[in-house]
Amino acid sequence: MWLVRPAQPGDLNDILDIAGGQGPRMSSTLPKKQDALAAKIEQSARSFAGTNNASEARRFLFVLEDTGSGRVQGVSGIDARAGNGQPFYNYRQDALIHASHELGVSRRVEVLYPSHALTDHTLLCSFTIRPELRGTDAFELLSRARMLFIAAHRELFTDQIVVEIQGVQTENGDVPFWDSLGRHFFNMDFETADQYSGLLSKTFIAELMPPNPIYVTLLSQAAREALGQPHPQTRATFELLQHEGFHSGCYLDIFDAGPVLEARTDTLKSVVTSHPKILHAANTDDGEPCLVSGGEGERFRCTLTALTESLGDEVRVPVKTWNCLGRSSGDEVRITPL
Amino acid sequence: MWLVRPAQPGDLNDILDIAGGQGPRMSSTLPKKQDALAAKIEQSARSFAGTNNASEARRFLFVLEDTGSGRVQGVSGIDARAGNGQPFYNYRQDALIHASHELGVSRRVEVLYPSHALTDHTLLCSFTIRPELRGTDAFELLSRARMLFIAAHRELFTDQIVVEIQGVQTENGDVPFWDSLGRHFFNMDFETADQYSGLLSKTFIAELMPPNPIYVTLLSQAAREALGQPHPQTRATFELLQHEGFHSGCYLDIFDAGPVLEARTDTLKSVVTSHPKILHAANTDDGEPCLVSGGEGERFRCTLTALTESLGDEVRVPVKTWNCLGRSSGDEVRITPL
Amino acid sequence: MLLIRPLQENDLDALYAMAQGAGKGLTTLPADRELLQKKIDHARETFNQRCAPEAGLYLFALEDTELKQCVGISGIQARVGLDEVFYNYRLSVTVNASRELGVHVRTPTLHLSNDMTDTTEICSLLLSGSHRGGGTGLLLSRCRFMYLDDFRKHFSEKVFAEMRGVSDGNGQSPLWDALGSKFFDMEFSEADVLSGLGNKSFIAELMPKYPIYLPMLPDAARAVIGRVHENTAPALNMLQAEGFNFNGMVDIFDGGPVVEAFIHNIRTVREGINRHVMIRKTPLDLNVPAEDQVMISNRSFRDFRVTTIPAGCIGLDTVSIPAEVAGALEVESGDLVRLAPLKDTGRR
Amino acid sequence: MLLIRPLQENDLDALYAMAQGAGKGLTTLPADRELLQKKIDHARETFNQRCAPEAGLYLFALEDTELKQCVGISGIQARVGLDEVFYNYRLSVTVNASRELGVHVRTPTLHLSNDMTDTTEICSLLLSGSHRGGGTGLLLSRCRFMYLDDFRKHFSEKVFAEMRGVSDGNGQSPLWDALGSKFFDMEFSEADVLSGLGNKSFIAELMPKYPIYLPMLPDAARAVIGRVHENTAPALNMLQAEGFNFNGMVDIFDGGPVVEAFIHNIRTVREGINRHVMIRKTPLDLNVPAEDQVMISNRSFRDFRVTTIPAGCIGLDTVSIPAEVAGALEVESGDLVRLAPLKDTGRR
Repeated sequence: MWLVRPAQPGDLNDILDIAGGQGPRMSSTLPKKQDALAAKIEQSARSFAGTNNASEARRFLFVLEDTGSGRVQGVSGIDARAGNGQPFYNYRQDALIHASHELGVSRRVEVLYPSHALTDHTLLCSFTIRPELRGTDAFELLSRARMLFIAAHRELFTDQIVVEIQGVQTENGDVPFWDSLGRHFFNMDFETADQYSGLLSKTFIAELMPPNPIYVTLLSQAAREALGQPHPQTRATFELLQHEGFHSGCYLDIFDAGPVLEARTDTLKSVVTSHPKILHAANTDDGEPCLVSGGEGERFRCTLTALTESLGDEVRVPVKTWNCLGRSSGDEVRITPL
Repeated sequence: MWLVRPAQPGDLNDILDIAGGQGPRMSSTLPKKQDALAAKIEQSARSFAGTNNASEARRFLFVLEDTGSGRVQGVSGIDARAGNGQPFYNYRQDALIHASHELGVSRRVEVLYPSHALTDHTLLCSFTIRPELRGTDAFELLSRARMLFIAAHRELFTDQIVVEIQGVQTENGDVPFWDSLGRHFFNMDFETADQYSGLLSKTFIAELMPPNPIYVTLLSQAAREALGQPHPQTRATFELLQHEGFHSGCYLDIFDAGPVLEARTDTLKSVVTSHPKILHAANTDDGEPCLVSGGEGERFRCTLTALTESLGDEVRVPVKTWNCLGRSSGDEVRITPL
Repeated sequence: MLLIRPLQENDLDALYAMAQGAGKGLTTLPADRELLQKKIDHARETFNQRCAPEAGLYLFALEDTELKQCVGISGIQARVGLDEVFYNYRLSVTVNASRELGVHVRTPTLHLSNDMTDTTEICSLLLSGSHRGGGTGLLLSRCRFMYLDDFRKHFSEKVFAEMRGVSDGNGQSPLWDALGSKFFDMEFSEADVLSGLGNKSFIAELMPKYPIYLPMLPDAARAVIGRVHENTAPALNMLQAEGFNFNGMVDIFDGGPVVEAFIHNIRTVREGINRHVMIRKTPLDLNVPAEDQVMISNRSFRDFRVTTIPAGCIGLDTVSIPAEVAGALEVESGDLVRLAPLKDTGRR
Repeated sequence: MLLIRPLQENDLDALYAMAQGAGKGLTTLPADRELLQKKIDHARETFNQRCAPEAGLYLFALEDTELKQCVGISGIQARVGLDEVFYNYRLSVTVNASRELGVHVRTPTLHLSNDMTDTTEICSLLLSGSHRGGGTGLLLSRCRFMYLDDFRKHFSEKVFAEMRGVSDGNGQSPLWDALGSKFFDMEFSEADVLSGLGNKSFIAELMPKYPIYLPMLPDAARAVIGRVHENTAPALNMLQAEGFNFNGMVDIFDGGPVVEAFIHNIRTVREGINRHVMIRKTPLDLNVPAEDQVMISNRSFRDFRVTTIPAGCIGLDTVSIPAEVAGALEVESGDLVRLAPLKDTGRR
């Protein structure tokens, strides 16, 4: 069975294996270095256990476990507050109208403004999964388990929720937006900047980012075309998130101009549809495929199940699902359809 | 009875009378000069009749008529496209986070960006009513008749709809935001600038407005406190619009920093609740108080009525309401509760 | 004799012919009779002190006294940017550095600037093709420095000149193609003409207000920023020899440089000397090489006149000039005149 | 005798004592032994050419040869802004005008600028209280211009100095109160010290990046922009007399002005002359009024020395100096030395 649960120190090597196997961008908030990753897992464990001190940001890391093999096959995360106490950088795409009454001309002038407006919004991040699982139910489970966690721990998260989608990259790894803009100021290639962004404090962005707004018309054509466009490989993620209720707004990633998706937390499909129910046993494995989650904090678990019956406040699922969740009859769980 | 209908040339003197009786700001898009106002009424008539040429902006002007006296007691308007072919200026209030990792300090720095993002959105404007009618049913009729017009002529309007609310002004007419910012650049008092804004092309704003973003912290305290605050006199309007589904966003008036309310056209309460119905006669004057509108373009009328029965596609209202609307049995009308 | 004097009413035809011959590119003197007439009127009012000093437009004609015709023109605008808005880009540098990452990047940046506002500009130089060479251009240009020197209170401490930027044979400007054309929905020549006509509100309306980072422009555009058109190189050399320096400002359309100098530092001003006129009886060959000529001015505000004489005429306290020269300058024996070498003497 | 020479290892104690006496305000020389030691090391490496020319920090000591003690210091930083980011505000003007409405408004505006990057700065002047007056300050400051003159290829064409801005008796700066304090969550003195220590990333992080329109600041803040602290007025006068001019840049914290000059235009440079040394046998009273003194330098890059002698010592091709002066300068008969008047001779 597929199980999503909080990451644990013992997952370190499995996660490193997955993180290393991705393209450069997929792992942006998932360090490839062992000590950095271990620290991140520890911070996550404190976040789940609620033992962070006041100044430490809450950052949750989930893993997708194949309970048969016990191997971890994917990772996903939530930062309770984007930026984790530092500014969270984006470009905001806006337009000015340059019009001359006397000459009778009018032009729409697109401008990218440096913005921190999404700082402190809850951020979905670190989504990484083995390529062969992309688009499967396990993929959906790994992503949406986070929404169920948020639904069950609503007070830890903000009213707005955002997620950055990887932007356009050519087959040989070039990032047109970076090449047209960031490269001139950061004087490094995209992958290096992206790694620093995951590892270092954001001071280097404040220091190196161009301080003034950028006119879109002065970007290269390839860069202009990449604005707000998701990387083709993120199609499944993108569609899943749209289905959850996320939409593209005017915010872009500062490095690759990928879209930032936004949603109101309380209108997320998984949050709206997943009401707490009391767990009961089902006799069969048949039924409607569902996500089911249970447990607080570090005991949070989420898996896929067949739902045989749901009446009032009660649900019936197979007992193996109970075991997987570590729950038993009469416990409270959340259910939402796949 | 109270009737809202398209403004006609014969309303000129009544409107002038009302426009002159307002404080400086209420009349911002309603000229006080006879020829300018006459031109505006003519443009409105062409807009209702659909006889504008392609380059002329569609601007609709409605009047509130007391059918007993035949006198006009209020005016309201819709610009199909804010800016009417020119840029529509606002400030967009946003925040940057200035944080030093090394020093461990973090500051939220509010910035006002010049913005034209609302250009070409449908704009509710020119709302002016005799003070004694403020807050009455006639007041609601005058304002909401516009939403019914929009519902009936949806294709003429955009998906987003905005309305500017007058900002803070002291009892002696000073505008704190203007005094702290605009005055330095426009070198004129608020009332003059406001009048120019209604009368002239927006070239003067492009010419005189400070070209760069403004740091809020450098404004006077009174100006900072006025950001996004409605004038107390606009309370009734503000609440009515909120009830319709408008909300304050991040846009402010460039002169007085009054809030710009925004809504999605298709979710406006009057638009959502007013379905076309077939008109039938009621025998009594009793019933639920409602707004009822009928007629296309220049024949548009809207009034208050008692609704005795509404079954399926049919509604029953008193015959005097038919007369007021210029409709008869079997005609299509729109009904929405007060 | 070649004589500098204030532009006059009857110079219109000659001026129009010159403007026609100059073609595009000289936007301050378009081939438009009505506009040229206005310029002449403005200059007449200036010399007669019937307009405010800061509104002054001083236009000088170069007259060939044999032909009795104006064959060149040059001008001084007392102050720019008071009536309209005067725009330049300032070529500046943005430095971004991270000590942690060992990165230090300097990004040349154009900032929209009005900083030349209220400064005196030398402008409108135009010389008929028939009279080029032999130091005539020098006389036409440098006579202005003698005027600035003698009437300093009418001008700012610094003066500047805008130099024509790089464009190709078809009048296409690489900077315009890369930058201006993205914001102005028109041809370079059209923008240039509109701008020259003085009503610049279209610039306020259409111009990008935020800084332009140069690495985002193509090489061809970056290469011409601060560079002059090849035809303008001699004029730039002349001004540099006079002590003018690039001040970091460039034209917003073609990127041509602005050069400036403090009046007191201009070579013509520094090397100027005063002498009393002595009318000589002995004949004098005025036709000496440019190297041996000195400019001589009558120091008159309303009827400023300058011509050249051989350097040998200068004495210890006096200058001895033929009656015809004195007549042309409208000076008499004993009058104080000012002299300055026409060409660089290398004395510096 | 008062002698200028490169700062040395054993000057640390004297330097620390002076820094302590100077109190706050001299942020480039804080009373911190470790930091001062670093400065000395840096200077030693510079004079011994063990660091890149553009990283050079030239620190000169003023030694009282009787006391055998350093009583003053002055410096040249070869280039600013190469290691960290060097910030100023540029005082600029924004013009907004509407011809239609007859409105024309000039708004003074501060633009954040890094334009002094890669320029040579004269800095770190500090003179012990016991030795003020009698032209000692002039010697300490102007000896640097003799050095710049002789080793131009190590420096930029222009040099600049940042002048301390206005603050009150309690060290409060009106500009800081109105502007900096709104963005930096600290005291003026703290920001000033942090900035002086060289790691300026906090400025990049906290500084407002968009222009500041001055009418939005209170009068008290506007009044001090480009003005110097009253204690700094004499230093400003001296630099102006040397040919330095305000270049439109001001300090981002206190608004103090930046003044700059082309090296070739600095008076000390312009008035410098070379002479061959002649050791005189006849005694000479070195104690003449400052007006009659000239500075004499040995023109040595590694062991630069300057002192003053009476102007009367200067001959047509030679300068005749007592053996003790030659010894102090480490020159011998026949060596070429450079001379420049200590005080303004009014020859200009």
